[in-house]
Amino acid sequence: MDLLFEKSHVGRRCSILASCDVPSVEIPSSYARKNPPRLPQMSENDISRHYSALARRSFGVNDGFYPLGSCTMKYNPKIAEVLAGLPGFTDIHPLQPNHTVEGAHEVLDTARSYLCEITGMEDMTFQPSAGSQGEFTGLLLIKAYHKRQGDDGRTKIIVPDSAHGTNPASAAMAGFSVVNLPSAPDGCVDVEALKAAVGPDTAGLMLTNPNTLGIFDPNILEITRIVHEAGGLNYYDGANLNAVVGMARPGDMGFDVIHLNLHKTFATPHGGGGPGSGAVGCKALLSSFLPETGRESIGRIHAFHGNFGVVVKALSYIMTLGREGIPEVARGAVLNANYMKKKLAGTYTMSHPGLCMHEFVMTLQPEKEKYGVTAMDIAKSLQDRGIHPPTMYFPLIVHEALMVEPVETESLETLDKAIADLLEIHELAKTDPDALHAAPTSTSVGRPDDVQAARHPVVRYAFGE
Amino acid sequence: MDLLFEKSHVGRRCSILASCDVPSVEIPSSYARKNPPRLPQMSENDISRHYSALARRSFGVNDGFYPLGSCTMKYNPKIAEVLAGLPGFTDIHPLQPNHTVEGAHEVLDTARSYLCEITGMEDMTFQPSAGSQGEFTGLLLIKAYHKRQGDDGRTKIIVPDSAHGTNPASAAMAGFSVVNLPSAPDGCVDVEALKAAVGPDTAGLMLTNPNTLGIFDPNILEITRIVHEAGGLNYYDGANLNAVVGMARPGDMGFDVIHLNLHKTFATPHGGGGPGSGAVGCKALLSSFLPETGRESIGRIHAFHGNFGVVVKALSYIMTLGREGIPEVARGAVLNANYMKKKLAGTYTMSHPGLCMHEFVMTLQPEKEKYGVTAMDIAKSLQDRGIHPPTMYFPLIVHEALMVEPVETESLETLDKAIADLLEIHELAKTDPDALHAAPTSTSVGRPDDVQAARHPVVRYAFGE
Amino acid sequence: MGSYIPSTNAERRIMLEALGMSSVDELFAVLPEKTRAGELAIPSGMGEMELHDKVTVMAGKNKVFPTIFRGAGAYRHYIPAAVTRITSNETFLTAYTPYQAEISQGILQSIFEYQTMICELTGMDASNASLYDGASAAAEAVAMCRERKKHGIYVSATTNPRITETIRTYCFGSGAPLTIIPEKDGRTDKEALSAMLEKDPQAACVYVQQPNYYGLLEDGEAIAAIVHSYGAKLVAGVNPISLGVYEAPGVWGADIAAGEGQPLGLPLGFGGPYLGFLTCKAPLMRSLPGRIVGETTDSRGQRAFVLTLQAREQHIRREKASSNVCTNQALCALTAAVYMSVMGPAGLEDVASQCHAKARYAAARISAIPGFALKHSGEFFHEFVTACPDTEKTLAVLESHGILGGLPLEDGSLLWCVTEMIGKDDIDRLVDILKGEVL
Amino acid sequence: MGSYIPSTNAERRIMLEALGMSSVDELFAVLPEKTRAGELAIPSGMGEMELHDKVTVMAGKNKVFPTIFRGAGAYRHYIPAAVTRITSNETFLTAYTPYQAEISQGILQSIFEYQTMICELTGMDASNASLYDGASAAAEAVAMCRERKKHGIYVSATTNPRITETIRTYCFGSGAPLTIIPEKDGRTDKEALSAMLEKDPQAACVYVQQPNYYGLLEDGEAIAAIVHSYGAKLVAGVNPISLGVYEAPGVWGADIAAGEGQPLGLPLGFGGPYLGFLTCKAPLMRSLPGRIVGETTDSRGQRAFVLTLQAREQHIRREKASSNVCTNQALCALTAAVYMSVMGPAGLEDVASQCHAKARYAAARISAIPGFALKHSGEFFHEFVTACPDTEKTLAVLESHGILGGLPLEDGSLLWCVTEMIGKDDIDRLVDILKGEVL
Repeated sequence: MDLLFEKSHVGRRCSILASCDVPSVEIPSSYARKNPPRLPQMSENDISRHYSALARRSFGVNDGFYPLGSCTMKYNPKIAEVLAGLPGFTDIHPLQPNHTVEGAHEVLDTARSYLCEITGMEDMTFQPSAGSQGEFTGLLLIKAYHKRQGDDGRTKIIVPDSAHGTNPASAAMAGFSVVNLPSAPDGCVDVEALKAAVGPDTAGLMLTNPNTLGIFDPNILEITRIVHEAGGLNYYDGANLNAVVGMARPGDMGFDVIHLNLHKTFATPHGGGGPGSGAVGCKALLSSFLPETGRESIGRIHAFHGNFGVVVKALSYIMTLGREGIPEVARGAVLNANYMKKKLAGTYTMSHPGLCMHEFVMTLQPEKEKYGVTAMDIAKSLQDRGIHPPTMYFPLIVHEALMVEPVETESLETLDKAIADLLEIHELAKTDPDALHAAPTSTSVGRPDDVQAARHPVVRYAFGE
Repeated sequence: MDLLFEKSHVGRRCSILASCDVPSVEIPSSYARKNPPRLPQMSENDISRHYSALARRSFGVNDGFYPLGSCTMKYNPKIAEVLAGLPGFTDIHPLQPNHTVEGAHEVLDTARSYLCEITGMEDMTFQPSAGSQGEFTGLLLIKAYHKRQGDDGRTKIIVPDSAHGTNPASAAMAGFSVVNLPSAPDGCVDVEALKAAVGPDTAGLMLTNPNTLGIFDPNILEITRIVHEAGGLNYYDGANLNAVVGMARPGDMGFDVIHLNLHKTFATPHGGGGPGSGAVGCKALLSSFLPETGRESIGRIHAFHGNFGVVVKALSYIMTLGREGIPEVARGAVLNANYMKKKLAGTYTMSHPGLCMHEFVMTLQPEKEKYGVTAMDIAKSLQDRGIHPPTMYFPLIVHEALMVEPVETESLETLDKAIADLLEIHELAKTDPDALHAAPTSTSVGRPDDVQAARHPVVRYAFGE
Repeated sequence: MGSYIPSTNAERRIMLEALGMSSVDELFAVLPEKTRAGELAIPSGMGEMELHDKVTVMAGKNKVFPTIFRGAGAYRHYIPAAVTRITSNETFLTAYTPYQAEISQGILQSIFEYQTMICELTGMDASNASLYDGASAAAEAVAMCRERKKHGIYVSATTNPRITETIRTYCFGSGAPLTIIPEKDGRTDKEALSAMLEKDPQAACVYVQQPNYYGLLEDGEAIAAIVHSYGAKLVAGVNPISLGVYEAPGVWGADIAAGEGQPLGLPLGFGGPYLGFLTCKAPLMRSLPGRIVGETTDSRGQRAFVLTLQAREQHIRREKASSNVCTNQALCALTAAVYMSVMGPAGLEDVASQCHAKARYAAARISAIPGFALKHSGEFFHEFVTACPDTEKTLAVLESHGILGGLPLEDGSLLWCVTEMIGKDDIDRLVDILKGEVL
Repeated sequence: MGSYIPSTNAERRIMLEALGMSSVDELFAVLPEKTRAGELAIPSGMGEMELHDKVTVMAGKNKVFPTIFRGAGAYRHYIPAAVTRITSNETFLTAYTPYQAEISQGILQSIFEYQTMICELTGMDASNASLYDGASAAAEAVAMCRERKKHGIYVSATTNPRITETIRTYCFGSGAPLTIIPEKDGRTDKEALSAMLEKDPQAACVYVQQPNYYGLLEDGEAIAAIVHSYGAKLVAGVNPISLGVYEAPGVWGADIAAGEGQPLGLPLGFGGPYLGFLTCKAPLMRSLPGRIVGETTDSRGQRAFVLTLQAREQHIRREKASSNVCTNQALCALTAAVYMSVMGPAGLEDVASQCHAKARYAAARISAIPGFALKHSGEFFHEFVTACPDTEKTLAVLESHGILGGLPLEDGSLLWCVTEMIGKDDIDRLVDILKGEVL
């Protein structure tokens, strides 16, 4: 399909602005632009058709089942879009005087209060725009805390090897060195290894619980105690909160700081990769270091108040579900995941047997060895069946991993259909592996050449130069 | 694809209403419903996905070229939707006191004034909801006029055989008998035949100009004069107004009453078959008979003020184009049509040679005879090339007709692409007619069995009864 | 000037060259001089930003009442966000009537589903793809009943006068005689009806609105029995929301049910676009005006949907067609279908029950105020009529509080409407204002 | 309570049976007692209608100013209807990051087009897929410049303080030393800059905002020459609209350009979601943080787009990654791309020219009022600083007229902003009010 630039025709345009009603003023030549940017020159009709075609070549939650592990692709309520689009929210300047934005502060204060109650935290900032920025912010809170204590030797953050790559990357950005903690055979934290790892240089531990294998760490209270006793703080990566939201509170597990992905657990849309919101909650001991509000603030992480519009949507979701509905989210998510896991376990190999929380990881290593069929092949075959593939090749500690998170907003028949598809694909792996290697066949493009893309990067259109 | 009812699960629902805050009251059993309607029981996620899938199985102007003859499928500006959606328009009750809806009356008055100027009329009603209702209304004006004159013998409406079927149907609804007027060989009104047809029983003439062959009748002044001299009135079917809008005014051609399809010439969206608006304009002699406003009104044709929201969109369009832009519409539409006709004329047979106005008609009769390829085959083959087919088998006076209306909002490259596709298809008609008989192949369904549908009509889901 | 024309001057020259012309105006040489328009006396065009400002100013001149106690054919109900968002899809918005079935299955299926749901609501066998509004649907419904020797049309005096007037206009076209059946205590006078039909062997149909204009429930079953005993057909004009709790007209004996679909998810919108629905029993199916979608199979043996029964239609039958309707209100029908899907049977019942309960509460409280006595007794849905000591003053006072009061009727009474959008506190506030500032 | 969970009790029982369980809570047996939540102390849930009411009331507590003379990092521009309508497409809204290229070509292509347009605006070779906002984009841009022996960060005092504060926070993380370059007459003090770099062989980069916080144009070319002469990199923080008329930073010598993309079609929205953009010259491409879309070919030989250069990213490099950014602001980048397509080069130039001309007119008129003298001289874009006799009173009076006045700076002056949304009459009215009610 042609690019906008290939559809551009010199002289075409849309009619938007009124003519200028003050005298025009020339730009001094020393500052003036010599060559205009080669933006597309198109009619509104052509632009509209272009993006309609792009939308048809994309796949949203509205287009089908999206069991993308660790991403919590749940249904995004339509009412949230309507409410976040109210002019009282969209048309206010971030630097308006406070008495003219009381409603906006009510949104932030209410969301803060509800989310603190849900997570067991005591304060919260909405400045971080996504999970990664939330992690960075949370780690800076830990850094500021130790600094305030005069405890300059605490330079290390312990991160389990099952963690998302963002955790060590965030720790590095925050100036910590990273201690990688190997998992125990059951996929959980190796408590003895943790004991050995902590010490006077421990700034803190970052943990996802349930972890990326979908397992809730049964030793969680001991783990957070070990870190606390060593003088460190505990950071809860909220990426997997959907598994326990309303059922268990990270604050009660012994965590001191947490980031939330409002675009996961709290149902705000992912937008093809953002905007999200990485709200950071903390216990009182870290409150004074928070961005914007804290007395000894670590400083600003966003020019204004974070992704405010996303907070409106998340608040709408929480208000809708309420105290009865929030725990039902976790119940539904965990039930769906276990049902799917159970139905697939006789055919596919699970990374870890038994019950899981909101997601589970399958390994295609046996199929790769026996039939030459990889996790990639399974994933691409699902595309042809109208299902968004699970997360591939993660967590790194599982070979040929497929990480499946069915979420609570999916119905039994959707799960049954996906189970049937996966079983059928598994049968094909034995009888016709080439059919799986050839997948997908129903999409506008086939498998792309990633190596070529990275070796000879073309990251912008070249205008026939 | 499953129907909503096949996706329904007992007990599922969306959470919309608040609980009732007054005491509940039982419905007396003599009035109470015994069996609830079997509406779908679904989650919002399932409903959202259902309609996303239906949209993907449909084709709008945003999805590609739509040269559907006589339908004027032009681009529908996005700003019109935004403006018609302003709460000041959507949230007002049609029976609010006048002083609280001055803005709405300003919309109607302004649209009336501009459209009267554009058409050369002196008054207008927006009550009719579509062209057909406009025709009915316009004919009742003629009827009321003759009645007022005490001229009870004027019972006949003259309609050329090239007219849309709606014209004779509307005339019949209005209680007239229809005189079918055969076209002259050039496709225009046979002036001599018209002279012979008119008489003291002539209530009026209905004419589309340019006609459904895309030809502007060069004798138009004589035609309307003949009818006037015979004591009849002239009705202008505005379906083809796009060809001359801003360039020639029906009022100046001698017409006394006109209906407009705001959803054609004035760019309001067709909505998959409505809502449109069939505004009716008239000369002063008919003004007193108009619905709502007239002193001797023919009565009401709509419970309120017609499709008001559509009028907001049409007015937005007129205000955007203004006095300079409106004639450019006709210029662009006629240029596009003639360009396409010229490029195709060496290969396809045109119903009438030479210049056309905004549309032209091809006959596939030669191809049918030589290669067994029909207008239907050509049309369905265009579907596979991402083009909405032209109108098929109309007008009835042309065999194997394809009626092509490219409209002014289409670009040269869109026309060139369609021309190339049509030429390629024509080549296939000679070399591989079966490929055309098999079309379409890229759509979710193939050609449907219309005969079965009509013989054994299934017009609602049967709930497995 | 704004423009949506893509062609640049250079491109226009290319096209003109292909035609061997030097100016676009040569294409208009056929226009007689006398018909050529000079410069139009309308303002210059403008860019989108200026347009936005100007039209927003117009919209701002309308008063949006936060609290509305007025219905009379247009009802303010809650419109779920899913309804608005789903129906604003560009493809649904900009598609044409689904003539080309293969690339229009989505729209065809949505209409088939609409037809099914409307049939379910009304207890009927067949529905068309929709009509323009409730009033014209009533008129078309009446027109369906005419037979060779039967053309007398009877309309109850308890019908919304705007609907009666529309039926009358259609009768002016067809020449069918229209007679009004008198009312008695706010309901159709059944004895008068019997007497009228007794005298008229050419009676084609009787139109009765349920709930009627005053919000009252008619005795549908008894009326149906009378009408059928004289060989005429019964057309019921029904409020679709009321069918969440009241018996379907197909069950109590109507042959045809028509109505205004606006309450099913369409905004008040100053009266339009709205949605006429029209359903009937099986024997009348081929008399239905407008489009109808039917199920069939495609060349590959799959289920497919098409526009069907086109033999009735004007582009084939021309002056012999049963109606001249071509386009309908497809996008409005889609809206109603999404609304009914979102509400489901339980939700629709809930809306109807809340309307019913709140109207009872309001009627009791308002009618307890001196001078505001209830005009009728017996079952009513969500509208009712009370006396009013001074309608002009009452409505002006309410307006100053952001309340649109009941509709003033000719006799100085007020026709109130209460939907689920009205809270108990709104009613209590209304009563306080009536007591405190009107009396 | 509202819910988006489809499963009915019966379906839940089927699933539990498959698991051999009788209650969902058995699945949570692993949770230690001490971690189990009791009933949450938040209100009960509610249906959509009640939610709509409650949140609408909150929105109503914010004052929407019809006339806005305030910028300082957030700018009110006209947003064409096409931008809003196109980007509200459900698929664009609800898709995830396009990991699965085959079913995500639409989103990938839209990002590739965004990257191209942003490169064109800034005169650069490479862009990432977007960042969170202008402030974090600035901080990430600065972080890109650090090399083994070069980590000194210099930020001009003429930078928006909110951006400087954000860079400072990132430096708190990395430990990089941050130094503020003093200003002179409202512009970066070039002599001081030279002197500072002269003394610091470890200087990694200099950050300069263009136009700067006061709206003034910096002498970019001269600054670039100084910075490069000391072997450091120049990061330009730019306003994208201004690039419709001002020379691109890639042309006048910046190595990296970052900025806030909000002016490109995003509403003010109380500060977010906004859009950070980040572009650079080719040699720095592999240091870009965040996602990048690249062109390649697919298994069928067609052009295809993919997320590329992932070797930089944290899910592969973990603690050695150049940044921790995963998601970005894809929907906001899409919005900017649609905006730039609708405006085109001519439209963007028009917006910028109008901002420029109107700001000149406003500055001349306001500064002619006694007490409101212009603080700086020389070229400025659409913001400027004037003195103000009494900021509190001035802003209160303007507010009472529905006008959001300039932003009060620490020294009691006001930072005004004028965009194409302001008409001559708005400026004249402002001046009348300042003269009539403030003085």
